[in-house]
Amino acid sequence: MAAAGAEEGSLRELRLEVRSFLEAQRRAGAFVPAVDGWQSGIDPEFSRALGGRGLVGMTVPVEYGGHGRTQAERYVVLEELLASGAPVAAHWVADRQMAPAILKHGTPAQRERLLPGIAAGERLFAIGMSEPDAGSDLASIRTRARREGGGWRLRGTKVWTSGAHRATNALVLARTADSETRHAGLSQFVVDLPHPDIHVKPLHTIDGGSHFNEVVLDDAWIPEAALLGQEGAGWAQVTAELAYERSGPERLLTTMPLLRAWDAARRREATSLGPRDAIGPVVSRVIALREMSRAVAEVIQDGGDPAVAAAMVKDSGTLFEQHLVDEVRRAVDAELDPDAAGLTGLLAQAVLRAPAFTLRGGANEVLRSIIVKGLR
Amino acid sequence: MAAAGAEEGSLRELRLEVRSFLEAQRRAGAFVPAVDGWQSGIDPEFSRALGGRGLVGMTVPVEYGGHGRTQAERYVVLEELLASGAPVAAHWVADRQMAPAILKHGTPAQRERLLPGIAAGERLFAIGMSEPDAGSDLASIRTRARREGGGWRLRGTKVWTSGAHRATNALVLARTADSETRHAGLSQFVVDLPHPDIHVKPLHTIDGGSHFNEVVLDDAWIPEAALLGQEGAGWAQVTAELAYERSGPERLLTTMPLLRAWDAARRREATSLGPRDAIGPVVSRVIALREMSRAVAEVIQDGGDPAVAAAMVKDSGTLFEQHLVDEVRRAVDAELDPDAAGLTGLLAQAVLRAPAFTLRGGANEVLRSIIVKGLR
Amino acid sequence: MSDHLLEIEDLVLDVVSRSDSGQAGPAQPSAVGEHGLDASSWKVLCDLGLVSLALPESLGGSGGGLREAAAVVRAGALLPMPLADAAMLAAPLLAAGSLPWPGGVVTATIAGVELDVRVEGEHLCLSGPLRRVPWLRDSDHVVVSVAGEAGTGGLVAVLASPASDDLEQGRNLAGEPRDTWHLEAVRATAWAPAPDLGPDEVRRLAGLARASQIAGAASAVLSRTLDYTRERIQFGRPLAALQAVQQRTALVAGEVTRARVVTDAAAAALDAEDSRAALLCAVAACEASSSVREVAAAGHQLHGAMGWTTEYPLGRATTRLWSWRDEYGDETAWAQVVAETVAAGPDVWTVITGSDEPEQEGRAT
Amino acid sequence: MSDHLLEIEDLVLDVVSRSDSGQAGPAQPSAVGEHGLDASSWKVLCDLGLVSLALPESLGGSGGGLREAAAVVRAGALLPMPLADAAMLAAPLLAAGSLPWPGGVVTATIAGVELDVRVEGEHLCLSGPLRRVPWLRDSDHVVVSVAGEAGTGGLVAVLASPASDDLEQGRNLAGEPRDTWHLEAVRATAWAPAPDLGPDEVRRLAGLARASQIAGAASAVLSRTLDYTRERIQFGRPLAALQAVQQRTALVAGEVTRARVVTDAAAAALDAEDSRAALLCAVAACEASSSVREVAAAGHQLHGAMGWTTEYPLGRATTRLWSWRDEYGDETAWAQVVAETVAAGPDVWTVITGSDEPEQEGRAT
Repeated sequence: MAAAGAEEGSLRELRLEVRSFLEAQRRAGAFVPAVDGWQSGIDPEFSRALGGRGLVGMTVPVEYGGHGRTQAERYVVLEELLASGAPVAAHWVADRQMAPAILKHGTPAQRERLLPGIAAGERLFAIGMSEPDAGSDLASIRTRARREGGGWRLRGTKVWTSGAHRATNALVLARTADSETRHAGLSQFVVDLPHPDIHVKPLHTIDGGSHFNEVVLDDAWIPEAALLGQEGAGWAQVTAELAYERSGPERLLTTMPLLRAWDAARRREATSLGPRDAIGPVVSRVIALREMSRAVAEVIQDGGDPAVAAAMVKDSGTLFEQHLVDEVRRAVDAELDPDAAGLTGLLAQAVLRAPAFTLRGGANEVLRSIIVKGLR
Repeated sequence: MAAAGAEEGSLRELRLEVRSFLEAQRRAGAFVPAVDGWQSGIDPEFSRALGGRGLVGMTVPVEYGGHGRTQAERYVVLEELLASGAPVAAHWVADRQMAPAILKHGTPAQRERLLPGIAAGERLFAIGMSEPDAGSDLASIRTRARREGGGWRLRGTKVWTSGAHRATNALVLARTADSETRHAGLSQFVVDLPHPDIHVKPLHTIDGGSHFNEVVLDDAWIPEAALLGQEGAGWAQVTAELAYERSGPERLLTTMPLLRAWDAARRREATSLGPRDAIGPVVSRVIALREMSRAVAEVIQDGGDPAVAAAMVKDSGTLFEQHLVDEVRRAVDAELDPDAAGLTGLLAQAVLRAPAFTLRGGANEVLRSIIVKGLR
Repeated sequence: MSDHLLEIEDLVLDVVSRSDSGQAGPAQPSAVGEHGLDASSWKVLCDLGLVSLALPESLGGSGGGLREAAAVVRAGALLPMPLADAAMLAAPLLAAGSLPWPGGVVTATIAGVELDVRVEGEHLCLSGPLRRVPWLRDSDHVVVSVAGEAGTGGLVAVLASPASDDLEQGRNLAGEPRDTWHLEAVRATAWAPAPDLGPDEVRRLAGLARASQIAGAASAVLSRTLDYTRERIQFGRPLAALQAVQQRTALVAGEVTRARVVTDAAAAALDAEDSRAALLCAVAACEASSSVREVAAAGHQLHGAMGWTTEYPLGRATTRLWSWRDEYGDETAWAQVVAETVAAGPDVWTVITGSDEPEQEGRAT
Repeated sequence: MSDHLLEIEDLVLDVVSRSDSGQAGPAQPSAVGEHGLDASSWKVLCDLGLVSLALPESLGGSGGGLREAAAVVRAGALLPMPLADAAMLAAPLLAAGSLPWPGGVVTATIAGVELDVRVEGEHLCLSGPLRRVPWLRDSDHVVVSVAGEAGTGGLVAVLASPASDDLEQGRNLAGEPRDTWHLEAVRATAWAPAPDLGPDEVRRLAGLARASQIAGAASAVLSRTLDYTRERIQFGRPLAALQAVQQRTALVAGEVTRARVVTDAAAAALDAEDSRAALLCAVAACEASSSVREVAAAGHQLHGAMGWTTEYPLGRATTRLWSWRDEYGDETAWAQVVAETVAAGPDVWTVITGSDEPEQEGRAT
């Protein structure tokens, strides 16, 4: 791990530049800060604006429309996006896991076709992984892809597919061969949306949103070029992607806009510190978790295997995200009103969304199994 | 459950009488309040004094030297003993589980021989249940009793046998027959101590004490009359006893002397309340747990099966006992000194003893299995 | 729990099971959306005398106590109606003023200092806001508690609910109506002084009402979670066979039991006019509110993503729990009441046991 | 963790494995009883230059930094000796005063306000108590930090340790010596002003020293627990095969990793004279202290009764954890330092990221 501490000049400049931009956008009414903006805040226009400023696909090579910047630079930008509560869900998944997956497993044609749009913030990827009877047990998926007419035909049902109703693409995990070992015979496909035989039904959630979908693949035909990576290697590819998915700053900063709003309210009201100010332990914890997350980011940058460390960051980080909500709630004397503006409304939103934090990207109990198996 | 609230006159009088007695004893130097006095505080003289006042074997019938009082009266006395931090370990186990077990399973001769001494506070019973390789898995015990010379010969090793080094008796669970089902073929024996072929070796614990022992039964002969209850029914008898063992007020009041000392220090120092006084949640929780414990006591009084509720009280109660220690520690600004008097010393003692609270009488994880299996 | 309480709970559970809206109801469009009041279940409960248990028969009540009322509220916690507000706040308020049960759908609220109250001849005239009144848009009457001067007993007023147009509609996290009504010289349909009921007593009743609802909804979360984890197969076994699931479920059961026992104890103490009643109410409110975090979190965690959708009725219980724990004071506020009670007593153990020391001697250890 | 830190840890672990007293040592008579200092391991560590890493070579140190010293302290946390006090407090204090390493067994302490210090010609003369000095009875020298007036830099004094008879022996929960010395006009063997080192800085060093020890001992608890649960058979399977055991072990691993990462980050920031160093030290102390509760509780719970005996070395680690978390401030005290840092900054996110706002504009949401 490099010496942790204040950022070097260039990183700090980047951070402050992004922060000013976001602050200006907020003041201009381009967005209202929300918790969980990376999952719940789909705003294609905002994502395109970020793409236009070079803040999406930052580590993608320039030849594919990216910006060839470092993971450290990307990390700084992600943090500022999360902490501002900006609506970044329209490009988040594409930027986080599709770009590296396509760079790693994609054909030159796939790279040329998909990466520039991702870097422009114009591609919204939905991930079709979970199924109605699979839950955390991904190896038991039943969606099938069979060869037909120089391509594939997909049949099955996916659930908890975030953003599918507005997606330009879906990444679908399907069984391409029967196998003795349940992890074999799976493959990944990049599917263009909308598609006449792919039906997207929204799932309404208790926060009043419908970020999730049920996606029915009704014998949908896709061309051969949709296969991502090696036929039958889907499980290994998914597993590698999960480490990216779990290690990012969004696994601890989802509720940071709430902490900032609380902090702002305290300053406005000049709340006295008291001998056991509740903000102290919260800030201490997030600083510590941030150091853990940055350590994992460095492992990734150096090409190491971050699976266990990433699971640990996500387990601790998402528990912290929920804990923060409860601390703010107990510090603020108000009935939670989902229609209120400002801190109370943000708090209501956070309470309703918090259950998802420790479920998505692998339930925390599953993460802990990964952790304990990886110890020594 | 009967209407909960203030006690009726007679119970309150009994409570205040016992409280005054204990306060006078403490002032006279008969004891120094300690946490965990019911397990760690062996003082035969003090137990005899309590027996002399009719405060031991309270619910034992008068014909066996007891006092024929109600469970509610006994409960009040136990609470005051625990909250005072008095050394009551010399008679606690005999009073709690041996008296009811002997009343239920004992022969008339056993009752006459053992109960009067128990009620006088003069019998210290050690419970020989756990074994080196058994842990929480009691069915796997290997101590054997084989018939010989009109009695039995015991061979095996028991561990975590509280108070055995000073005990007048031990209750030994031993295998009397091989069996397909591991729970069958076990029997209980009441053994008089000391015994030439029973060797007691103290186990030193990190709190500086040696309350526990390893007990080696080296082909120790005991008479036929030592068998308690039915041959082969040991498992059922033990299981029934465990509900008594788990449901008492000692599963939530072990650290009450610490709360009282903290309270006293706060009053002396006139500690300001503050808007989030840490004593509030602690007192709220103990009052709630007390109501739960009293509800279980009533189930027992009414002859119901309290196994699940008792497990629940012990799980919640012992976690509270530990939680209380941590709350006091964080409220008190002091390095813990095991040699200090007063609050700091009591706190040091509590920190060192707390790990045992959630292990003895069935590890809490085991209790939770019992709870969840008994739901609906 | 004694037999007659269990009988009362069974009566209510029977109503719940026959309603479309209760615990076992079907999908709802959105947990934070609109819900209509279940008028038919309300009527059945009223006809059974279960809503006005805490009011004497002479006043049109059914002459039970708060303990019975709390049992009703626990069992009917998820019914969309102001059951707790009527049974555990309106009824004892009316009883304190010797006012009769007004009939229809009844809700209750505690007036804030902004409400101006004046006596004009025989009439009581009210002006100012009543904020976030539960189910006001669906109610026929609202029973209002008005504090007296300097902590003395205040008065109780019954108002006929206004037309919906006069309301500022609001809601809580569960979509339950919390409507604000700006009164302009509204006359009470009935009113009376309630000299024995100070503002602390009223707040205590309200806190216990919410605590009883929480105990009931928490119990529903436990039941659903048991059902779900026993039915749901993952990795080839029911979820309930997984030890991690068992451990967490057992912890939830402990929380649920504690909330139930302590709300029952507090209500019983109020009925008995026990000296510990005030403290036990604060404890009930504190413990019930503080149970919500683990109960709701575990319920959602054990249900997986399924439980987060409005198609599955878990959210109907958890969104209510998250709202109720803060209404009329959260666990922190009630814990502070407990702390103040400790400070006012001779020592902590005396406060816990509700016993008085024979003499007031300082305890040193 | 970079490679050279791992090499340093390996060096220390090699010493530990060859000592009778370190992490893998045999039974001890009582965890709260007396322990002798492990003089031979101390000598080996000194000869390897591992104790005085944070002191320049010109002053007899080995010229590393606090980051390397923290790695030594973590790896050697359970060795019975004032390793942390020497490596992470005495060495930087001496460096601040440009004083040479005094040799022998070195410990360190922060003087309280009761200590009277006066300069007499070239000499520094000290009177009053030094309280609960770690391992004083076994040390040759104690390095004392004395605060200056009103938060300015103070001075550093080196004292030759007194005869045992002059000490008031004390101990912590682990039986580690914490001795009080009432000085009567004792002359320092060396001393110097330390203008750059205010009392907050010194306390921060001491807090980070304990935090690093905690990180090391917590890691030892995790290792032992993994070993024990993998070896111990119950109900026919290793404990480690039980899901409840796995879940809790994973939580411990999270606590241990957080403590290690954050102590490393804080030490690195101090070495780099980074503007965030003060905050990171407070965070390290807060997080390490707050990790103790779960690490020690889980270690004991997963070991069962065995772990509570002095025959099994778990208690050697946990009793230290329970003592160290309170020494030089517990998690509550350090969290308050963090809260004050937040209050002093422009806004919380700027404080967290250690960035300055381009302009000081209030943030409203």
